[in-house]
Amino acid sequence: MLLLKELSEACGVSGNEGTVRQVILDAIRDRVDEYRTDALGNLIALKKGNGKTTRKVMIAAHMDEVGLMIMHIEKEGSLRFHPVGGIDDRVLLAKKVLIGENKVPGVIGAKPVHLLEPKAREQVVKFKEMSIDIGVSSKEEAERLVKVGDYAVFDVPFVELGGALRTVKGKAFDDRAGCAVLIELLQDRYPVDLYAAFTVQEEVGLRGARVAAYSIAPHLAFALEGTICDDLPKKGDTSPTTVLGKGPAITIMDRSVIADRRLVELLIDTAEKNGIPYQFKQPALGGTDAGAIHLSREGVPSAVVAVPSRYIHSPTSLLSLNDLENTVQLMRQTLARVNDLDLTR
Amino acid sequence: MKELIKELTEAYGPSGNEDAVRETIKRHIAGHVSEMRVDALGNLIALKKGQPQSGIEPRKIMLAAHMDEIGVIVSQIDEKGFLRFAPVGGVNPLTLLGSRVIFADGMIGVIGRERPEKPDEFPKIEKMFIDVGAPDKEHLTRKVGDMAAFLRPLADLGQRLTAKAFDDRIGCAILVQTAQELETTPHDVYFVFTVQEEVGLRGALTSAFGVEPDVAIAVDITTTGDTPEAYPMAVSLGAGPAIKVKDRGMLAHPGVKNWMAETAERLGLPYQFEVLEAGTTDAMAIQTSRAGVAAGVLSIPTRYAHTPSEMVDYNDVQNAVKLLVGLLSGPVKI
Amino acid sequence: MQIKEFLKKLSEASGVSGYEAGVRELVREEFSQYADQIRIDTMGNLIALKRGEATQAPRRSIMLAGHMDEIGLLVTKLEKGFVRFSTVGGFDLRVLPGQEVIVHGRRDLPGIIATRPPHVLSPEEREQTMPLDKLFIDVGLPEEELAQLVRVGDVITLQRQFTELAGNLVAGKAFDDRAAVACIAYCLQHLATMKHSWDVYAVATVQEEVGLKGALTSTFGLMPDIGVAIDVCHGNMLGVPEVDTVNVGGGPAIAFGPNIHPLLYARLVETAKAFEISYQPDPTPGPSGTDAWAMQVTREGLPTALVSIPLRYMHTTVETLSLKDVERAGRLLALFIASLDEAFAQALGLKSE
Amino acid sequence: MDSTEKLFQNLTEAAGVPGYEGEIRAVIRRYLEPMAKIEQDKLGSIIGVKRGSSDSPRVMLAGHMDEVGFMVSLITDDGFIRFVPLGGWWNQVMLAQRVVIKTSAGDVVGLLGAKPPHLLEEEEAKKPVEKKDMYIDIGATSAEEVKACGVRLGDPIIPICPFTVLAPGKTYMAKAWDDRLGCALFIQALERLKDQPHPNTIYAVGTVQEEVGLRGAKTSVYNVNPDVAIILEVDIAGDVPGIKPEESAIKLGKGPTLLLYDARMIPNLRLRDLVINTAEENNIPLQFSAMRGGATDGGMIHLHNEGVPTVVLGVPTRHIHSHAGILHRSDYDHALDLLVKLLMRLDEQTVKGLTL
Repeated sequence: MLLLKELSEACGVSGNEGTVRQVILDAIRDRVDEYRTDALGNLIALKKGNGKTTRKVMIAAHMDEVGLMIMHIEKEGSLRFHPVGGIDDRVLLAKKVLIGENKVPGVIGAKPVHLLEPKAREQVVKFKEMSIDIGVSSKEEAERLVKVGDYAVFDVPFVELGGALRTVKGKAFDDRAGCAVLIELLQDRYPVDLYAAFTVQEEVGLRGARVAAYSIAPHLAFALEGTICDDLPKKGDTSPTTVLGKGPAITIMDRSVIADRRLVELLIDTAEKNGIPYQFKQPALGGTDAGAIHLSREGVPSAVVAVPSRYIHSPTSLLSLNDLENTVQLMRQTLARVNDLDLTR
Repeated sequence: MKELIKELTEAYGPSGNEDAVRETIKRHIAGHVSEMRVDALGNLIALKKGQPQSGIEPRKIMLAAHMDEIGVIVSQIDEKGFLRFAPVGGVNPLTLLGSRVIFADGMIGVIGRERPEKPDEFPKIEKMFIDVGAPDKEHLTRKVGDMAAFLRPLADLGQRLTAKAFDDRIGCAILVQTAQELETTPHDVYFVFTVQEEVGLRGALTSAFGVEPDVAIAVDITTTGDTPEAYPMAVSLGAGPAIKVKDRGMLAHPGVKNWMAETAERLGLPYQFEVLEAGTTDAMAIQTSRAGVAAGVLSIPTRYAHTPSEMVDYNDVQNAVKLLVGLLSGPVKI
Repeated sequence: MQIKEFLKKLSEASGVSGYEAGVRELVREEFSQYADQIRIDTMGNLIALKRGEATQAPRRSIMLAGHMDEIGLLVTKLEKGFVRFSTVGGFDLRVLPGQEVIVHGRRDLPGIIATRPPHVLSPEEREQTMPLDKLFIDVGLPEEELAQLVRVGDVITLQRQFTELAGNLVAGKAFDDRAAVACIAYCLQHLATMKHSWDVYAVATVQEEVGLKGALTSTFGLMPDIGVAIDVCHGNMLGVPEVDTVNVGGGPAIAFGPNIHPLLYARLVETAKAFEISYQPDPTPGPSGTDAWAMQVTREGLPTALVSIPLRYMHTTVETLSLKDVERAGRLLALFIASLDEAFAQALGLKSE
Repeated sequence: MDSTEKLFQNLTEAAGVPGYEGEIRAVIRRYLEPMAKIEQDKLGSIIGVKRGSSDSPRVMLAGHMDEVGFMVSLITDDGFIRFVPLGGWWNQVMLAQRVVIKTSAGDVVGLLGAKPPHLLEEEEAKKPVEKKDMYIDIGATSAEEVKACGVRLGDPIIPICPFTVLAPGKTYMAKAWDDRLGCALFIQALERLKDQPHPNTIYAVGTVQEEVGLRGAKTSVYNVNPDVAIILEVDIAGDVPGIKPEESAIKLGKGPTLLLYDARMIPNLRLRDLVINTAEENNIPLQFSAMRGGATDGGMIHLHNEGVPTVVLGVPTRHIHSHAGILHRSDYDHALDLLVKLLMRLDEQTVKGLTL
């Protein structure tokens, strides 16, 4: 829980996950039997099983978050940028960001609304038309603080909102929520060899998970996600992707994977036996590391369990600690049974 | 062979739910292959071991046809028991209106549509729903995530056949028939019936990694340019199986392409070259498996692809089998 | 080797994705002068090995990848004595009308890409880009003769004339990415005069333009310790904002971002600075769209870098670059390779089996 | 290459945009000099006079020397060149082509820059690039460098397209068929008539500035003051996919064409019939064409004085007004035969008869 705060506030845009990796490493070092970092920066830890185990189970959560990269510094010192990972242009305007190692603060600006033609006000401002203002007046001045290629993240502190759902708000719950769950899971031993893969570059194409899965070569795998939760009141008969507080969301099919039915059944059965709330994620939306993992080598039966989280891929997201804890519970109980699951066809 | 084709096309098997198709195929090839296995994703991999023949270098050949078909998946269920759905694979909304769909357990539903704001409005899948005739949500046994496929029996038009899911059950039928007709071969031939092609060539990717073939031929459908005002394309129904040169996803290995063309000419079988602007096949995934595979495609010209009424020419199908048998009986020249 | 002459030969050769045999022979000829071993893999990649001097294990290797395929056209249909075609690789259809081509049928047939003349077009039609199905190739043959010489699936290359411009700039087709192949050749030539302990795999890859396929498979086969892709990037030109381009003649662009291992970037920059080779930083926030993107995630992954040659009018028949940049990139790579040692391998955390 | 192909090569590869016909004029002069007395009007049109057995009638053969091209209009600070078109160019066939700038310091090669597809907005790719947004890149990095290469405002620019014999050996690809082909016709007509007595005096005229408004025709016709005129031009071949017969029924390889009307002229009907009969009697294939838009030098010439009986003989050509056009040798040969036969018949009697 406190760790979620630390994870959420750490900066780890795709390709630059070092800080997050460090936070996680400090947390798990004493809980695991082995760990290593691979060529792309994945942190892969092994928690050996209780001796008589036969199966390798991979659980992936990605460390990276969407963010910005500084592309160009204009003569008058404003910074042109490019999104890293999928960010909706509409959420960028007038946001506070932190740039580079030294977390130089800046604000994303564009032409003030007063100067816009009525028609232009209707339209979304494209990121190419925006720039970051760090309060300097010349290129030289700017170059003393930032350099082309620096990564930038949204400046959003972690806050507890409380309430029955024990909601918290912060950035990058996609997928620091998953990281938090995975770190929790590493406290126990299970009747399987558990390979915890904290992956990189999920937001730019599931790239970390792909190489991690290849080197681990697991018998089956789970991806832990902070997933879309679109449960706001809206017109028409369209039910939510997931609902906040209704428990972990189990994926049946998204754009990247059709979850292994046997694993899905195991998850459902486990949830019901243990009275853990669960929900289905609305099919055909989004993609996760499981998309890369299940296609590794000769194929890996895979499933996805996610913590519902509102407003992901925008500066601030929101989740319920109940959902987070229930996700830990569900995974714990499932891992206890997964070695006996019949995978023959 | 028409019986086999009918049985296969009418089987239920949207992507990820290929079990029924797989069982049917197992039944038909049992006894004609040396061994069978099903991999982690559900691909059926059947090996016909080669008999060494003097002067012929034995190769590892993979033939691939996908078992899955396009369909729909239940995304939400409203209070009145109507099922909202999302597409599985490339589904054209126009083909859904008035269609019937069937679920794994045999439940049948019809597809309805919200009243469009404009009468000529292009139908959107978000504005459609499945009606299985349930009075309300309580009396409904369906759940979110259930998949359904088109319901449409095969019709024998004589020279030509029409049915749903010729993409790619016709390929499956051709592989099955080939496995049955091929007495001996100098090569180790892997008949691979893949899963989840329609959602991204997924089964082919993993099975190719497992099989590690030297040469691969995917057998799938291609569109034609022989219907009124069609996009300019040289392929037409009945002019023989099509040997692929290129599609959206891949360029066929020139060696494999020529090997197929020369064999067809040697056997006096009709064939045509195919350049497809859209779509791709399992061969794309197989081609880049491991350190690379010499991959080609044998296509069956098919009209109205991805609709509930696809159409093929029976001669093209039989000639495809003859060509495959011919290819597998002789040396691999690439 | 003279970069200009070699690049001219490469540029004027034919090698559309999937049909690289023609250009591959030229590359083999050139590479074999510096390589200890040379072979062609299943996909058609040309792989040349130049051994390093290292004596004790572990034996390290670096892979250089530049693709030799070019975008081109393919015959889809013969109609009334004209050739209908499809594209291989990403074209801007607007540059096609009026271009000279060579249709590689039973024999090579010169022709031009044509469309209905403006005289008979409606004002609206004149205001739209001609879609692919409104374009065709005219080789001046009557229907019957055409059918004898050309078949569906025959390859078509665009105008192959290599042109020298002012200021050491040259223009031609397929500099993307034959310039990189020339650059690698120059690098090998340069290396022959130096000591280097790592093995060097110089790979001219195939089918990059249709999905980085050659790099994907060749990297899987070789599994080097590190990989460097050499490609082209957008040079400054009218009507394109500065932020999207680097300067032609300003030196090779060294990329960094998710696709690039930070230590490789750092070492390349140090090398450039140490030997006063002018270079340009090239921030690459997402997919680099080059062979490096495929190499990085092969098997359990490997550290990758990307060096690019600034180029104007990419994917047209008048791609324009500075020979100086090609030479600089070649020197930079040679010096970079010579600098590779076990200490660096350790810093990268490379396994030592 | 036979002598005709050599002639085609020399004529089509020479430069000569409207107002800058010096180079092509020199080529034509070289060919005419051995056969005819050379004159020139004050706008630059070249006139080769060949007397037959009689001074009259005065027969004018007109083909224009100028070709469509461009002119340097601006040099940007970073060394790119903006231009204006000379003659009717279609913007859709211009991108990524090679050109030569004819400067006082010699030829400078350049190319028409085109934005890479990678950098195109989806909408952008749907619209053709406007001529005003195009530019030429000669590899310079500054205005100074460009000037150093000798490039100055107003320098003419021509396409690069070497004369190419296409696969069948019977079709040729080149730039500027419009109207170097006409020039080739009057040159070879005179060659054929070298030692044949023809009942008239022929004025073979290579006119200037046709592409910008039939200007050379207006001036040269005063100099010649003809009794009858034959305009030698290219005609739009309509045998390409997508052209309907009503738009153009002309086909390559089916013989020369006779223009029934265009925007600026209706031919003299008796002369028209004479052409048709001559063709039939000598079984030379002949096609008929009609242009709603467009015009030829005839538009000026037939209005000279009290009027001059005029026809336009055409040779079908594909893809005119672009970098490269294609025509068929047999059409040209037939056109030449027809022209020569015609010249043999145009005696005083016949010509008078045209206007009685």
